[in-house]
Amino acid sequence: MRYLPLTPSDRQAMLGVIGAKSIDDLFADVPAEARLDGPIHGLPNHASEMAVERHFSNLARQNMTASHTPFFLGAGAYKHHVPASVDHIIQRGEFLTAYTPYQPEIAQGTLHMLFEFQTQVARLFGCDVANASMYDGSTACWEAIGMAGRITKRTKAVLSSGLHPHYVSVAKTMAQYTGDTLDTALPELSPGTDSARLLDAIDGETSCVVVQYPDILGRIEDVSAIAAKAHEHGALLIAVVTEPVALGAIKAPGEMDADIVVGEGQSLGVGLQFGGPYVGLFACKEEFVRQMPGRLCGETVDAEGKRGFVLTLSTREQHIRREKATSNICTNSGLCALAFSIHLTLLGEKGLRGLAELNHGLAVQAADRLSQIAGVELVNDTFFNEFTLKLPKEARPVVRALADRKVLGGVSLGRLYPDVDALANGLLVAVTEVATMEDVETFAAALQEVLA
Amino acid sequence: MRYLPLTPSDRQAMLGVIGAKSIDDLFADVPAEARLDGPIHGLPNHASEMAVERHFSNLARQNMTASHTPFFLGAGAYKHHVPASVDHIIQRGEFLTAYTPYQPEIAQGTLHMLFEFQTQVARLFGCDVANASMYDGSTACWEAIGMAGRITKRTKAVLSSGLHPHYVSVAKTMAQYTGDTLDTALPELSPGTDSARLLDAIDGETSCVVVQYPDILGRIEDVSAIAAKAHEHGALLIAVVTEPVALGAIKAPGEMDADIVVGEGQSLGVGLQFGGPYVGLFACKEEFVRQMPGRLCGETVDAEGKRGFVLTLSTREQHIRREKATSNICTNSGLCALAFSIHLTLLGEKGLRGLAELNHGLAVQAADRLSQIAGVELVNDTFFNEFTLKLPKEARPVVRALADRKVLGGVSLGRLYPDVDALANGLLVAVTEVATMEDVETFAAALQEVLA
Amino acid sequence: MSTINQSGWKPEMGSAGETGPATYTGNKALMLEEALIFEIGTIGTTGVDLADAPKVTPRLGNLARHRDIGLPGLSEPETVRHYTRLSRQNYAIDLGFFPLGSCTMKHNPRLNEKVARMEGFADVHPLQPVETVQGALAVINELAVWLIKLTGMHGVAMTPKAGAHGELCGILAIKAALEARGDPRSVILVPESAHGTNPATAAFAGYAVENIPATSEGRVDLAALKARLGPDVAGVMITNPNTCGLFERDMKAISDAVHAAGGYVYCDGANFNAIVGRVRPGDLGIDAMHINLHKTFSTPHGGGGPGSGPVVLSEALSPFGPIPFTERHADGRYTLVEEETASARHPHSFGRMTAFHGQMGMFTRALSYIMSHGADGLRQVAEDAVLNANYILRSLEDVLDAPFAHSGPCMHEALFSDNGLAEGFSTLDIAKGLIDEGYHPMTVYFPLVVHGAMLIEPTETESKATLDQFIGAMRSVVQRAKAGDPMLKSAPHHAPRRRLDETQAARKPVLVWREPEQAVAAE
Amino acid sequence: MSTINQSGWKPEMGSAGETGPATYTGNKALMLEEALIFEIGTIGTTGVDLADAPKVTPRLGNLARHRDIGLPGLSEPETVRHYTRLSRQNYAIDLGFFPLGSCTMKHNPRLNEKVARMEGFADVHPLQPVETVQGALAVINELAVWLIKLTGMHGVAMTPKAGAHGELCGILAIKAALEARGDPRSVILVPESAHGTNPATAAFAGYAVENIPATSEGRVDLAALKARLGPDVAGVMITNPNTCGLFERDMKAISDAVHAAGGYVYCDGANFNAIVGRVRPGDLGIDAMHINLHKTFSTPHGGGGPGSGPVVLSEALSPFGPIPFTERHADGRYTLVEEETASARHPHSFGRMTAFHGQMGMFTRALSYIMSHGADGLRQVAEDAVLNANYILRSLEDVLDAPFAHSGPCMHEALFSDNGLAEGFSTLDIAKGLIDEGYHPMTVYFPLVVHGAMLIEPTETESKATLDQFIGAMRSVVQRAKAGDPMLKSAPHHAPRRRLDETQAARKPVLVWREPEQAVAAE
Ligand SMILES: Cc1ncc(COP(=O)(O)O)c(C=O)c1O
Ligand SMILES: Cc1ncc(COP(=O)(O)O)c(C=O)c1O
Repeated sequence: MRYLPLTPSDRQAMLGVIGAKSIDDLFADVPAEARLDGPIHGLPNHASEMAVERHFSNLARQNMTASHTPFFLGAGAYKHHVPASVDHIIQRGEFLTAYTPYQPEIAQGTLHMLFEFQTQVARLFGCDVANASMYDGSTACWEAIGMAGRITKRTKAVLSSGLHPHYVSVAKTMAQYTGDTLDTALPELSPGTDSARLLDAIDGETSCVVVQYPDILGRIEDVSAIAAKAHEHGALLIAVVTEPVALGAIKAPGEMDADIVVGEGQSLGVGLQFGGPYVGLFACKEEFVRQMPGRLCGETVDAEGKRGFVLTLSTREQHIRREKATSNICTNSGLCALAFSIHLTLLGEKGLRGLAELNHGLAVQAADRLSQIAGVELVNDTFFNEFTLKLPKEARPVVRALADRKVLGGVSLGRLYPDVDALANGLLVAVTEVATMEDVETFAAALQEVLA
Repeated sequence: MRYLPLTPSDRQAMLGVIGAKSIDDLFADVPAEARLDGPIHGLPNHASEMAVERHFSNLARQNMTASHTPFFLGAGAYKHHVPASVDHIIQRGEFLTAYTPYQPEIAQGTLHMLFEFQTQVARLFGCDVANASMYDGSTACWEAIGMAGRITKRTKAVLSSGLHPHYVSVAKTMAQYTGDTLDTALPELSPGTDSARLLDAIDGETSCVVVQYPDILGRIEDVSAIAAKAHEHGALLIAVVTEPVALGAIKAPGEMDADIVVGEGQSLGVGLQFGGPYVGLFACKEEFVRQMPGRLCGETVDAEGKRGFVLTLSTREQHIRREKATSNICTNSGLCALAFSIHLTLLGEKGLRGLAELNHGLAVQAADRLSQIAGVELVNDTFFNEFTLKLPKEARPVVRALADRKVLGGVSLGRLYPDVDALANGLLVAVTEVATMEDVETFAAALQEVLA
Repeated sequence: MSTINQSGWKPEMGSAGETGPATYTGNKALMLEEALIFEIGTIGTTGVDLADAPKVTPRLGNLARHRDIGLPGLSEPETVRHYTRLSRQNYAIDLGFFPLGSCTMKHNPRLNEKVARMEGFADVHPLQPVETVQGALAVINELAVWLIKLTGMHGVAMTPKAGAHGELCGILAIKAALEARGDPRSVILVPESAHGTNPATAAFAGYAVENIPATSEGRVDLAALKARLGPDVAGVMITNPNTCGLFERDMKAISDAVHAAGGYVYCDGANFNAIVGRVRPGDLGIDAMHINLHKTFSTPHGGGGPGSGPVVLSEALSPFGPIPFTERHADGRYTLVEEETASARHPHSFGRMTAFHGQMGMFTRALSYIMSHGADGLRQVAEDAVLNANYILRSLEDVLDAPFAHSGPCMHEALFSDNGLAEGFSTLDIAKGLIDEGYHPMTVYFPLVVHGAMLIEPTETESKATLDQFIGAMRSVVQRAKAGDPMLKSAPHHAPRRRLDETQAARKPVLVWREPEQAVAAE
Repeated sequence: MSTINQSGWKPEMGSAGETGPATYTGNKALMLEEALIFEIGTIGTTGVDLADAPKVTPRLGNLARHRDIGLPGLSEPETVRHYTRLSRQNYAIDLGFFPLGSCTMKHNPRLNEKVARMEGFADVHPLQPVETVQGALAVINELAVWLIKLTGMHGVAMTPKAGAHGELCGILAIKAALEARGDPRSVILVPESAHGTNPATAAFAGYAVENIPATSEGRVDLAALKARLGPDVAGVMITNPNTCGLFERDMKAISDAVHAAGGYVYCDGANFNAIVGRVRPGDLGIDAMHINLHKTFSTPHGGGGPGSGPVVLSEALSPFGPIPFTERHADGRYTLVEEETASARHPHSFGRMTAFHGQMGMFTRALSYIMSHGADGLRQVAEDAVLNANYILRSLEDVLDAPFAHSGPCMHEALFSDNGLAEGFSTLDIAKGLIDEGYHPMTVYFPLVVHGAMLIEPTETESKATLDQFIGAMRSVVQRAKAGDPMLKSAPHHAPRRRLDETQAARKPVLVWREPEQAVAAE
C-alpha cells in the first residue's frame, strides 16, 4: 500500500524486538468477541490513485459549479475571486501539515501569521482584540452568546429577526441545554428591520442583543442606538458579520460600540466548498478578553531577547481549565484563517475598499435591472452586495426552474424558512465581482421566462 | 499593478538618490528615434487576475483533453497517470523559483536531486553516467550525433528508418550546417526493421549508427549485432528511447552495448502539455564523459568534510569554453528532470516493472481486439505499449472522423510522413494504464463505423 | 520602522554567538527573519488588480465608511515571499517525524488535496438546489456509509466541525434521549486521563463532571465505576484506546453496566486509528463516538485546523441526531433532510449544530484516503500504527520510565514519565532537545495522570529507519538529561527562536500589533 | 548504511562547533540532513499502487527484462518528505532577494502556474487533430502576436526551447539567408563581453568567431567593428542592453553598417526586460533576437530549466524560419504549418529544430504574465527594473569599484569589480558573505571584461525596503572584505554546507551513486 513504508521484513524484525510472535499478540487486550479476523466484509479493498481520482472526478462532474454558470447565491456564503497565490501558499507543507503550535520555537510561522490575522480581524471589525479563529460564523455566534452570559451572569439573549436562520437554529439547539432563553422573531419583507422590537426587549435580565450587519435580507442599519440601550441595562451588543467584504464599504460594528463582533470569514480566501470548512471570526473589547473562547496568540521575547510569538492566556482553555473552560473548542480553523489573512494582505485597505465598491456597484445595477421585471419588487432600501426580491409567486420552484435553465439564481427564503408563507415569495440575490453584466442579463431573461 | 512593489513615492525618492529628474533620464542612451513615448498602440492594458484566468479557461475548454476521452496517441509523447505528489513537490517555491545551482552551498536541494536523477537515468539506460538533462529527446538525439562526431572525428551518421521522423528532421536541420552527412531511410509497414540496411551501411567513415528502441512503429529488436559491427569499424551505437516505461519490461540499450543512450523523459512525471516542456535524457559510457553536452552534477565534500554536490566538469561548457564548448546548451530542463526523478522514485523498480507489465498487457489486448476489425491488420510481431495498424484506407481522415466521435484514436503515419503513399494507411496506436477496456471497445466500435 | 532591521530585534554585529557569527541582517543563510505585514505594508499598496466599479448612487444608507480600517497591503511578490519565509519557521509532518501523542500526525496524501480542489466540490454553494449538487451529496453519503460500517454503528451525524464539536453532538444526543424518556440526569463520569475537551463538553451541556478512578494499570476501574453508577448518572465519556495508549479491556462490561443503570456510553474516538479495521466500537456497546477525520483519516491539520468530527450513533441515539443529513433514494437520487423535512423524516432531532452541511472539504479528503486504503489497507493502518508504537516503547523503556509498560502491549502510542532525570531537568528539556535533533517533540504533560508525561505516537506512515534514528536520538537526549547537560537545559540552540517567555506573554498580553511609540520606533 | 546517520558524514557528538552544539542526528532543528534515495530506498518498495496487469502472452520478442535495473523506491510519505527536506536546502526567489545578473530572477506569479495546469492545456497531445486543439493553437498565436508587436519585428519562431536554442535558430536563419543568395560567409563577430552561448552557437553552426573590441565605456567600438566588416562576415551577435548593463547607443548605426556590408544582425535579447515597452528592437535594425520567456516574461526557471526562446525575425529572415508554426485564418480557425504544408506555405524554411511545437507550458505562463501587465504594465516593468538597478549602482559606487559608472545610467543591472578589496579577498568571498546574510549572490566573474565582475540585477519585483536592506548588508560585507575579516574568508557559516571542494569534484568525478565498499559501509 503506497502510504505504508513498513516492509514485511521490517515487521518481522520489529516484532522480534518487541518479543511478540505476531501482530495479533499486540491486540491481545481486545476481547476475543470483539476481534475481527479479517477485513470488514462488504467494503472494497485498496484502490490505485488513478481509480480514486476517477471516482471523484466523475462525482464532481455531476455538480453545477459556480464558475461556469451565472451565479447569484449568498445567504452567508459568497463567491469571490481568490488569487492563485493564496492556494499556493496554504499548500506549503509547513503550513498544511503542521499541528497546533504547541512548540513555539518551531512554529513561529503559524504563530506570526496568527498574530497578523488577529490584528487584521480586530481592525476590520473595529474591535480591540480578536482570537485565532472559531469553526465558522454560526458557532462563533453561539459562543458569543455564551460569553455574554458569563460576563453579565444573565441568561436572556435577544436575537434580531435579521440574524441568519441557521445561526438562530444553532443558538436554539444550544440554548435548549444551557438554559439560556432566546427572544427571537421572523423577518418581514420590508425595508426596515425590527430594531424597535429589540430596543423594547432589552431589560435588566438581558445578557445580550444579537444583530446581523448587513442582515439576512441584505439590509444595513445603524446599531448605535441598540448598543446604547443595551449598555444602559448592563447588556452587551453582539454584532454578526456574514460578509466581511461589506466592511470595505460600510462602518465596522465596533465603531458603533458593539462589544463582541463575530463573523464568517469564508468570503476572503476560503471559497464556497459546499459549506465548509469555513472560518469563524471572533473579536471583542479588550476588557472581555479573559472570557473569550478559543486560542489566542500573543507577542513575547525569546531567551536572546528576540521577538517571538506564543499561544497565551490558555488558562481559559479546555486543556488547562477542563470543565471550567470558556469553551470546549480545541481544533479551530487555522488553515482557513491563513487563507483569509493572505487574501486580506493581498487586498490591503486599498484593495478591500475597491472590491467592496465593485461589489456594491454591480449589485445596485443588478437590483435595478431585476426589479424592472413585471411583478418583481426590490424589498431593500439599503444593501451592500445582496438584496431581497419579492416575486409574484413562490420563489423555491422558481429557483429550481432557473437551475434547469443553467442559472443559479439566488437563495429562496422558502429554503431558509420552510413553513413561513409570508416569506415564500422572497428571493435573496447576491452579486459579487464574479458576476458580469451578461450574467445579470441572462438571469433577468431566464427569470422573466420562468415568471411568465 | 499587482506585481510591482514600488510606490510612486518610492520612485520619487529613488530618482532623488540617483540624481535623475525623471525616469526618462535613465533611458537617455536610447537614441531619440527609437524611444517610445507611451504604451505601444494596438495592445491592451493590464488586466485583473480574474479576467486573465477567464480568458484562459475559455481557451482551455476549446481543447479535447486526454483524460475525458478514450485516448490512444503516442508517437513520442505518452499519457501516464502522474501521482499528485509529483506536481505538489515541483511547485515548492524552493524548486520552482530557483536558478541553476551556481552557488552550491544554498542549492544542495537541486544538486542532490540531480545526482539522484543522473544515477536513475544511467541505471535505467544501462549506462555508466548520465547528465543533468537536455531540452527533449529530439535535441538530445542530435547532440548525441554531434558528440559521436567529436569522439570519432568522423561525420557520417547512419540513422535507422525506425527513428522518430521529427528526430530525423531535427538532425537533418543541424547536419545542413555542421557538415555531417546522414544516411536515412523511410520505414516500411512490416514486422521487421531495417537493421540489415544499417549493418551494410557501417564502414570506416561511419561516426555512429542511431536506432530507436522500441522504434517509431513500436517494434522491438535486439541491437547487439549493430553495436558489434559498429565497434568493429570504430563507430558508436546511439540508442534512442522515446518511451522509458518500456525499459521496465525489456532490456536496456546499454545492456546491448550501446555507447550513448538518449531519450525523451516526458512519460514519467511530466505529462503531455501539448509537446513541451519535456526532458531530454542523455547517458553514455564513462570513457566518453568529457565529450558530453550539458551540465553534470558531481559529489564532493565541504570545508567540514560533509558530503555535498556541485556542478562539475564545466570546462566542457559554453560559459567556460565558449566557442570550443561541447554544446551551446545553458538552460536545460531541470524542473522536468525533478518531476521525472520523483515519479521514478515513487515507482521504484517494483512499480516501474508493474507499470510496464500493465501497459504491455493492455496493449496486447487492444491490439488483438482492434485487429479483429475487418480490413485492419496488426503490423507488429513485437511491441511494448504501442503498435501499428494497417487500415484498409488512408488513416488521416479516419483519425479526424474518430475525433468527431470523441475518440482520440492514435496518430496517423500520414501526419508524420505526409507524402509517403506506402505509409498513408498506417495508424500508430498507444495503450497505457489510463486506457480502460471500455475505452478500447468504444475505440473499436467507432473505428468499425468509420471504416464501414 | 527601520528597513534595515525589520524583525523587531537588533542583531549585534561581529559577536560570534554560540550559534555562529551574527549577521548584519539577522538572517542566517536560509533561516530568514521576517517582519510583520504592519511593518512592511502600507494601506496604499495592493496585490490585487480590480476592474473599475460602475458609477452608481450608493444604497448604503448613512453608513458609508469614511475612517480608514488600517489594513496594510502588500504587492503579490512581497506577499508570496512573506508567507513563504514564515512557513520555513514551522516544523511539519512533511519535514520529519512528528510523534505528537493523541494528535496522530500521519502523512497527508496529496491526492486528497487534488480531489478536494476539483471545481465540482470546491466551487459549489451549500444552498444550491439539491438537483445541482448530486455529486457532492454522494460524497457525504458514501463517507457516511464507510464510517457506519467501519464502526459497526447504526447511524452517523456528519456535521460536527471537529472532535470537540462531535463530543458535544454525542452528549446532546444523550441528553435529548434522556429528556425524551422523561429522565433528565445530572452527572457525566469522565476519567482523569481524559482529554480536556471531554469535561469541558459535559460541563457546557450543563452536566456535573465527576472523575472515574483508574487502576494501577492505567485503565478504568470497573468496580469503582459500577459503584458510582446510579439514577443521577446520565452517562460516561471514555476514550478507547485511552490516552495512556491502552485498550480498555473492560469496555464491553463498562457499557453493559452503564446501560443497566440507565445511562449512555460516549466514546472519545480520537484514537480510533489504533483499531480501525480490527475492532468495531459498535461491538463494545457504545452509544456515540466522534471520529476526528483529521486524525484517523488523515485530513491535514493545517497548523490548528480545520478538522471534522462526525459522530457515529447507536440505534438508541440515532433518532436524536442533528440535521441536516443526506438520504439516498432507491433511484440513486440524493436529498437533504433539513429544517423543511426534519419534522416528518427526523422528528426527534435535537436540532442544528452549524450552518450548512459540515466540513465538505474534509469529507472529500477523508473519503479519498479511505478508498485508497480500502478495508484491507485500513486494517494494515491500525496494525502498523500499533507495531510502530510498541517498537518505540520496547526500545526506550530501559532508559525512560514507562509507567504502564507492564499493562500489556500499548496501542498506537507509548507513554513515558520524567522519573529518573537529573535534578532540575524535566520533560520540557527533553522536548527542546529533540527540537535541535530535527524532530517535533512528542505530546508533553498529557495525560495528567502521569508525572511529566511524554506521549509518543509514531503513526503507521513512518519507516523503521525513521524510528531507529529517532530512538537513537531520544536515547542520546535522555542520557544528557540524566547527566544534567547544561547545553540541553538551554536547548533549542538551532531553531528560529530560543525558548520563549510564556510568562511575560500571559502577564501583559499583546494580542494585536500596535504602532510602536515614537521613542521605540526611533531606536 | 547506518540508519542513525543517513547523510554520509559523521557529526561529532558534544563538540560545540562554531555554529552551535552538534547534534546526534546531524540535523539542526529545521535544517535537516537528508540521505540519497539509494541509501534509504529499496527495489522492493513502491509508492504507487497499480491495477493488476491482464495475463497475456508477451510480444516482447526475446528481449524481456530479467536483470534488475537497480531503481530504489520509496513509499509516498517517504517520497514527499525526502523532496521537501531537499527543497529546504535551496535558495529561491520566493525566499528572498536573488539579484543574479543577466538571469533576471523576478517574481513568478502563481496565476501562471494555475493557468498552465488547466486540463485543456496540460492534458492535450501535440499530435491531436488540429480541430481538437484550437484553444492551444490560439495561445501560441496570441503570444506570437504580442512578441511581434512588442519588438516591432516581422515574424517570430516559437519553437526554440531556450535562449541558446533561439540563438541557434537565428544564426541558422542567417546562414540559410546567405546561402539562399549564394553568398556563404565564414565569420561571426561577437563582443568579448558576450554570454558564452553566443560564441558557442556561432561555432556550432560552423562559423569562425572573432571578437569585437569594446570602448573604455563598455560598449561596442563602432569604428573598430566597421573596420572589420567585409565579404567574409556573415553577421554580428550583439547583446543589447549589453552584459555590462549598458544600452548600446550605436545599435542602429551598427545595424546599418553590418547591412551595408551584406551581413545580418543577431541581437541577444536576454536583457529585453530592461527595455520592453520603451524600445522596439525592430526600430534598431536588427534581424533576429531571441527572447528568454523565463527571464523577461517570468516563466519559472525551476533550478535550471525549462526555458523557452522564441526568436523574432526581420522581413529578410522570416522566410527562413523553422517549422512548425501556427496560422490564423479569416474565420478564426487555427492551423499548423508543418512538414506537410511547409513546401507550399513556407518553402525556404531551414527546417525543424525540435519535435512537436515548442514549450507550450511556457507559452501559457508567458502569455498570462503579458496579459496581466498589458502594454502599460510592461512599460512600467522596464522602468522599475532600470530604476532599481540605478538605485543600487548609485548606492554602492562609493564602496565598490563600478568600472562603467561614468558611461551613463545603467539599464537593468549594475556592474562592479573587485578592485580595492584586501589582499587575498575576492569577489567569491563577498558572494559567500552574502549567503550568510540571507541573499543569493549576484552573478560573479561574468562578464569576463571586468576583473572579479559582480553583476547585480534586482528586477522590478523588488521593493525599496528590500533594496535598502540589501545595500546595507552589501556595504557591511564589502567593508569586511576590505578589512580582511577572516570570518568572511571562511563564509558561509550558516548555510546547509560550508564551501564545497570543486577541485576534488572535477579531479575524480563521481557522477552517479555506487554501493559503498563494505569497508566504508561498515564504519
Ligand atoms: C483524545 C482527544 N479527544 C478529543 C480531542 C479534540 O478533538 P478536536 O481537536 O478535533 O476538537 C483530541 C484532539 O486534540 C484528542 O486528542
Ligand atoms: C546574455 C545571455 N544570453 C544567452 C543566455 C542563454 O539563455 P538560455 O539559458 O535560456 O539558453 C543567457 C542566460 O543564461 C544570457 O544571460
